[in-house]
Amino acid sequence: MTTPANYQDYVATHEQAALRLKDISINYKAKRGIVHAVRNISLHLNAGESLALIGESGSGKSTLALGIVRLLVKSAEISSGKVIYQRDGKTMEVLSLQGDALRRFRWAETAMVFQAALNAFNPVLRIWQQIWDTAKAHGWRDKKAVRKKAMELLDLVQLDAERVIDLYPHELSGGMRQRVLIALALMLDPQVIILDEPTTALDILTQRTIINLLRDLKAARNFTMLFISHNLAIAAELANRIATMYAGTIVEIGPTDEIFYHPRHPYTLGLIRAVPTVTGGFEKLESIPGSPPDLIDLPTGCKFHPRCAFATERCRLEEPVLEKIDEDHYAACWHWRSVNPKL
Amino acid sequence: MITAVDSVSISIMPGDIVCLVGESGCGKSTMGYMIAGLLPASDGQVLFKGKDISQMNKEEYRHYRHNVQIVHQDPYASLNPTQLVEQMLMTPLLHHRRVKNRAEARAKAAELLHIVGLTPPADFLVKYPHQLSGGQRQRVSVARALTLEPSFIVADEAVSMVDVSLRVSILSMLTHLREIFHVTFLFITHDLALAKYFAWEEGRIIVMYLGRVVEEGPTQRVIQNPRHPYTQALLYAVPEADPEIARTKKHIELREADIPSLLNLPSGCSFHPRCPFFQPGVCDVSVPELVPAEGGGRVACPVLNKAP
Amino acid sequence: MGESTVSQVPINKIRRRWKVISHDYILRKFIRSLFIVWAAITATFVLIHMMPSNPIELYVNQLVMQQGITYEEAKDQAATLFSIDLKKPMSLQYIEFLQKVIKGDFGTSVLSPGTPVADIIKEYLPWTVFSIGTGLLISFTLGILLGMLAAYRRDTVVDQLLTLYASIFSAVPNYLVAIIILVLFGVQWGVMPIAKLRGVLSPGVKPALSWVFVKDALFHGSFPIIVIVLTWTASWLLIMRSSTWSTLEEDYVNVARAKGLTDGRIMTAYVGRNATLPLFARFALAIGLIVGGSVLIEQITQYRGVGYTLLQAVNRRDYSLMQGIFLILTFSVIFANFFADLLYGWIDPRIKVGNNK
Amino acid sequence: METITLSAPKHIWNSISNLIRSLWITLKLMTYNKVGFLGFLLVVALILFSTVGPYFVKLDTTVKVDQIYMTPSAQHWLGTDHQGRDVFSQIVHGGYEVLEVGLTAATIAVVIAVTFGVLAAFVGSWVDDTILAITDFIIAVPQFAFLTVLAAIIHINSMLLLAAILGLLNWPALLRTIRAQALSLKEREFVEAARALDLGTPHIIFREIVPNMMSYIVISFSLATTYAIYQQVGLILLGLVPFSGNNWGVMLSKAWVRGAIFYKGSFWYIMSPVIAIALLQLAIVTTNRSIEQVYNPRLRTDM
Repeated sequence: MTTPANYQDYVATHEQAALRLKDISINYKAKRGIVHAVRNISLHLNAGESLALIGESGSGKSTLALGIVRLLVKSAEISSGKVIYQRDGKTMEVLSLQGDALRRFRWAETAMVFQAALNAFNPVLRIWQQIWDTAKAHGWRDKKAVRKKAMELLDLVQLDAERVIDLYPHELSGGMRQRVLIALALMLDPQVIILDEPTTALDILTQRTIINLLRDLKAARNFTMLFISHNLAIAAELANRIATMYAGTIVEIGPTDEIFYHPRHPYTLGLIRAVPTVTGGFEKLESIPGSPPDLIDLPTGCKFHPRCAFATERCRLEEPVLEKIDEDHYAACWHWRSVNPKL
Repeated sequence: MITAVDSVSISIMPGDIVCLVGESGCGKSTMGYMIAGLLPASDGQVLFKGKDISQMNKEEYRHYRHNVQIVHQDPYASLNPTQLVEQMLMTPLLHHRRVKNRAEARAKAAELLHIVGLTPPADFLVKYPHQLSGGQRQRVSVARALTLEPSFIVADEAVSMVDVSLRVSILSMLTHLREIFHVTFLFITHDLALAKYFAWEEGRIIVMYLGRVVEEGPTQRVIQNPRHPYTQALLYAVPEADPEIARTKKHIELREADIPSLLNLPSGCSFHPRCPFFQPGVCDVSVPELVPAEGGGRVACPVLNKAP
Repeated sequence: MGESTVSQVPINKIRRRWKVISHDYILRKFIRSLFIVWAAITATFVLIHMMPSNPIELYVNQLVMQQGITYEEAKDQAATLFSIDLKKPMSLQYIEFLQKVIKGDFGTSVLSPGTPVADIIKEYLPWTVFSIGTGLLISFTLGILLGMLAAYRRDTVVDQLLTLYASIFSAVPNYLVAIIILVLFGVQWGVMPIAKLRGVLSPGVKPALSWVFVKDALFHGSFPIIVIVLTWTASWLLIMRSSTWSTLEEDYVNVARAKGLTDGRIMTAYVGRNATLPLFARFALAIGLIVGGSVLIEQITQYRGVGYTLLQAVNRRDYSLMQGIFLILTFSVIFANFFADLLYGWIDPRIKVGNNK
Repeated sequence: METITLSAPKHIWNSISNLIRSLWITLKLMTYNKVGFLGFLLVVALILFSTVGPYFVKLDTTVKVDQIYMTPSAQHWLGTDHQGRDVFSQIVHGGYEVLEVGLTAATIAVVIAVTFGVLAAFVGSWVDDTILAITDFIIAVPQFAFLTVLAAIIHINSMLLLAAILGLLNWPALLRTIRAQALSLKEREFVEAARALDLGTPHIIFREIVPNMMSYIVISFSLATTYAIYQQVGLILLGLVPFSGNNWGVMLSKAWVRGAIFYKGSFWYIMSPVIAIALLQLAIVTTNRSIEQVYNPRLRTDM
């Protein structure tokens, strides 16, 4: 079976996907004008897969994640689109969920592990209290059962459960807090877990612990993972598929190896070329010239053209849409045929 | 009582590129601050051109202070939000009488901006920090560090908060400075990949763990043939931006995931509670000495670096 | 720069000082309170006994002038009043003064000789404690609730009205508020029974555990309490509003939402509890202002508490009574602060460890 | 010589035009917060009213027994007092002292708070401990009760003395804010960079730290002014500072002592100083909303 040429059709064919985003746009109101944080994103996330959203600060990746769980700040508005969530044959339209239905969707269906795990815990409540709060909000009444399950999960993330569960957040290190949060994310057996920069601001050895942990947990529990990072390396370690975001939209999406070894969007290529590796000899690196675009006053045409070596008149005038390159591999570039990583 | 840096002894020769690598809390920033004269060393000494800085007379100390500058990590905190770029660059010049008048100071400031790649300088002189991007701010930080024409720059995690796509260009700018000004660099980072990239040709890497140097040596040797278990653990832990390497790379399983508190340092080699090569009675008894390692440099591990 | 070398030769133990005492939060706060009590007593001693033209000397001179007795006799009389032996050296006087104050002996009143100052204080203090305590409790609670309401309803009419009220009543001096109430409700519209409100109890009502007594006490206390509530609710509201704003932006509140907690739980345990912390930090300042302000409020509202009595003592130059009341008021503030610190420590577990700054 | 005489006026002209420009920008920034700007306009109006006003309105001192407690009329805009004197003229003349004491006391308090707050933050160790201990102590003293007792012991018989006492008493709360600010600014990386560049402590304090806490200093100043006005009027109202001149507090005190408060006809007499003081306090506090805008460099350059 070959994938359709049109990206929208491609997303539409995955009717069984755990999460499907249709044409999502999110705007912020700012003093200077409207911030186009997310522009017309369509995306599907199959049950059990692990998709990485890669982009730099201001690419809209965190906004998109917050939009999915409906936690955007008041000044932000999802101006169009649909989020369809499916589990065991049940379908939910996330953007139309209200009140208790929305509350139950959160964490029980889609849990989100935040970027700043350092502040993810209420400083005045013990870890146990915060776990119990979560369970209670989703209908658990048996304190003993919750505590037993919490201890198992804390064990699973390699923490001294007996000790950690009765501590206050400030008594834990950053890495420990991040692991507690991951354990807490598994508490209600959600189908989808969104991880926003799960390892940023952590030490290398702690990062490694978390990466291995996530890989093992995913193998053991088979949840669906959407993670967001500016760090390509995390994607290489954990993702089946990668989507590159630039100026609020997806510019390239495909299987991990395809993206790394045959990138077809100049931005993806630039990102890969800009990151040094430890293994192997010395490689010459290049950075992408210029700086990320102003989301209030976006460039015309392809938003990447001011920084792009391949840019032509057409790029300045017309914005390209995602176009099929290979099986499951789509890129939004007029000149993808000339983009060759070997050069 | 916290001992941030314990018995560290390193020497840096003019024109060197030295990367100080370690995790947060290992004392690498404390080291950088002591070298830049921002923190006093309570015990021991910092020698500059062979002279102990605490024994220097006023004039010598001034000379030393002006010769050693620092570039900080956070481009959002390292520039005074109430000052224009030109004020930041002109003040040190005027204060230390490196120029005759304001016009000359302004010309010099423009020249510095040009050197760090902020062109045309006229556009950047009259900007406030909040009008600049993270990468641009970091360049201004570097330009400010260059005002007194230092011979030594401590770059404390200087690119770790800059967008990935711009990091390399700032690193190359720093490398370029070394070529034109013969500046000696102490590059403090937690990222071995950056250390490798920055110091590959003729640099050295010093690895610190909980306030002690555990290994040092030429970059290529340390990266390709790490001798200390901690260096190995760090190297293998670095996530690689290459799926093939990520799949095949070997990993070291640590015995303990969490770093001990500085308040309660383990006995002997402070890495022993986490070290997979731990040998009871050896590692937990006395602090291992740094001894010459095969292929250059020194390493402090009695187990992996056994004398032949 | 040929041989420039920067080297780190054995740096043995860079030591940062770690204060051991600062580990026990309660002990630390207790020692601090004791210190302030001592400082207050000492300052009072210096002011009353050692300053040039101090009250004792003034009193002695007054006695000599009025009663035609000798300087020595006058000094003896003064000594009994202030319960201090003026013949002893200053250091001994100071130690005796300290001992007596700690025992609760503040000497006897100048105006009604023979009446211990402590007895006068005992009579009037409970009323001030009652009115300030009630006013503080109500304003603190209302301030927290309304402040949160305003923050949750940010930029709505509710918020604007509450902020308008709070801006006005936190800026206008509380005694002016009392005067305005008096003039408008008491005099112009005649809805407030000014004459009946005076004093702390109506004639004939005696302190007892009865409904009549409680009702009467509340009736007489209502005017000062209303003034305190009106003005202090405004101040607490403004602090609470802005601290709720910043708490609402904290990651843990967002995480709590992501975890699907109920709004009620988030509002109380996650936002509310953390947002009240700055109020406790401001408590020390507030209590000093409120207790000091009781002199003014009780005067305007004609409520005979200890503040009213202090002003009378000042007007009649009853120095020993003044000294006693001032010390008692100061001790009350210190005690209230200590209590607030304990509460703070209970609400925020973080401050019990680490350093105190 | 010639170049100097030629360039000097131009230089002065440049600084003047720069000054005007920066004043204009400051004013414009204040308008960002409309309520705050309204408060600011009111403060300016009240200051003008109390300083320039007395030159235009003559103080009415003649006792007219037949005209007591009159309601407002074209002749007496705010009615008359218990001796038949014009209330409006008293209001015009009564603000100057209130402002004078308030501003002097605030200046003293802010100078102490900034000097010792920055000192405590910079020197640390025992200096910091001592300053904090004194601060804690003064905060624990119920201030107004202390002032009451103090007024019984020493005779506060001059404006300057009163202002000095209030100034010496009102700094602790401000000091805490300033010290906390200075402590956090001191650790900022740009301050470390200035230290590495050996720019000296005066530069670090006055060029790096103080400009970054200007909004706190100015707000502290306005808060200190309101404290001092509160205490000053309170003391006068209780008759503890024997002032005879014209002052809103004295007007209030007289009305209180004479029992005018309890007389229905004296509404305008009693309410005039009440409203004047309340309006002044309200205006000062409201201005704070605009002050933050002025010291935000982000806004300044977006103009």
